[in-house]
Amino acid sequence: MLQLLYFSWVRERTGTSEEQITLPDGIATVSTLVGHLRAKNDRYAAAFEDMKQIRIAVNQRYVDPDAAIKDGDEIAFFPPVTGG
Amino acid sequence: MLQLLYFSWVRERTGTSEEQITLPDGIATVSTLVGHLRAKNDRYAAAFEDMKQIRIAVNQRYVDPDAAIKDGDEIAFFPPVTGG
Amino acid sequence: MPAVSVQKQDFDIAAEIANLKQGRLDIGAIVTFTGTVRDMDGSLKSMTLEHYAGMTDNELDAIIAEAYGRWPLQACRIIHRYGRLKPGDNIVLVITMSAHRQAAFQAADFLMDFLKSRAPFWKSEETDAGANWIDARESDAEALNRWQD
Amino acid sequence: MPAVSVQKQDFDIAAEIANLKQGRLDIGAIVTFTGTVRDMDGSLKSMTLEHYAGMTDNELDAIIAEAYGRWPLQACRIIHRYGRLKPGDNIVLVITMSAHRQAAFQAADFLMDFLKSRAPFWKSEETDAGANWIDARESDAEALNRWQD
Repeated sequence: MLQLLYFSWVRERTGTSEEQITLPDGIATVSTLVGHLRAKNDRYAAAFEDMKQIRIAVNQRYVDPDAAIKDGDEIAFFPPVTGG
Repeated sequence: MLQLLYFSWVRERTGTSEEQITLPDGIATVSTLVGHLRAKNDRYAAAFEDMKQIRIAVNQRYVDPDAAIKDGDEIAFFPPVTGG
Repeated sequence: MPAVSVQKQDFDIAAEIANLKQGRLDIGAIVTFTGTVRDMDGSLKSMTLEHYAGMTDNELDAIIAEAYGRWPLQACRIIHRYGRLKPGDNIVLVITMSAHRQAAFQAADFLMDFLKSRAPFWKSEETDAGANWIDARESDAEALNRWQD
Repeated sequence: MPAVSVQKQDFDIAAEIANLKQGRLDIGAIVTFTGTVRDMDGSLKSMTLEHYAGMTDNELDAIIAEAYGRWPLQACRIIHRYGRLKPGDNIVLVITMSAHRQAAFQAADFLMDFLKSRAPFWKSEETDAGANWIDARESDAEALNRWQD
């Protein structure tokens, strides 16, 4: 299983804050996972339309889109942060 | 009259914090006033021994040793400041 | 006391300073930064901060560890609020303590720059026209360049 | 409230911030610097600050005016104590408030640098071995070079 988390407008676009999915066959990086999510429906397609606007964390650490993922990972997608 | 003020170790060396003196004849700058004070006694000579260690304010503004002075001025001598 | 707190409630700067400084005589310089909710034109009703609870503490701890590696610091503290805030409310507090002022100033400045670009918080502004997510500022990303070796 | 206070008594950071910020929603960043009496080796009994009463306020006012000319500031405050202080006691407080953090950080840093080299205060340290005037630090004079245009 993968634990997927969405924050801020990524959460609003996907319509969910958190979900568990089975690691799809042939998916080994964040990029290919994003391709899989985009194909889910229009909401996900809109959320992941421009990956330059998306930051990614795997197991609570920032990663690049080409980072490897594996079963059990927590993968979070969110816009550039605006705290402070 | 001149109002003379001494602070920190300048005050300790001269042995006075404040004094009034008549503007001596022929004295028109801080430098020449310092020469006059040095000649007063050993304490003043010691206080003004090294003018690189002395800061000067005339009427509460920093000045260079060659600054002009006139009757009625308040002239302060002190070491480099160490507040904050 | 932990170096990092992520909390809904407000903070008390004086109490935080007193806690960090208590019983210590090796501190000569204390710098605090407080970020507050601005409302320049009177249109802001509230600001809501969302955060990634699992990641925020770790990111802030890592930023503090980086600061300790760069400057001789006696103490560091970061408090960041989340939830719904009103105009004028406190958002974030950073405190740095050192023997000398340059280390305290630079470390506080550094902590804020890294917090702004790495800590997973997102602000939404609510006005009469609705709610809007605040865009990240290019200048915040650029501010990081100041700290490259 | 005056921007500058030179006083014997201690100050209350939280109260000073509250006074400056009261009723204002145009402030997004608040920086404070507090300087305190250090005692690194346990030998310090007390520290006494002498100052040139007629000149101190004017110098500090001038430093603040210079800061307002350089950065967009909403508020500035300097409190400097004089008289006899104990290890751990507060010496000086600088507060700057601005819409943005860089202005608040830089202005507070600048105010401290100029205060350190221009405000007429002198520190004497009292130990069992007697009293000693503290020498001015070369690094404080050099710090001013950072602010030249």
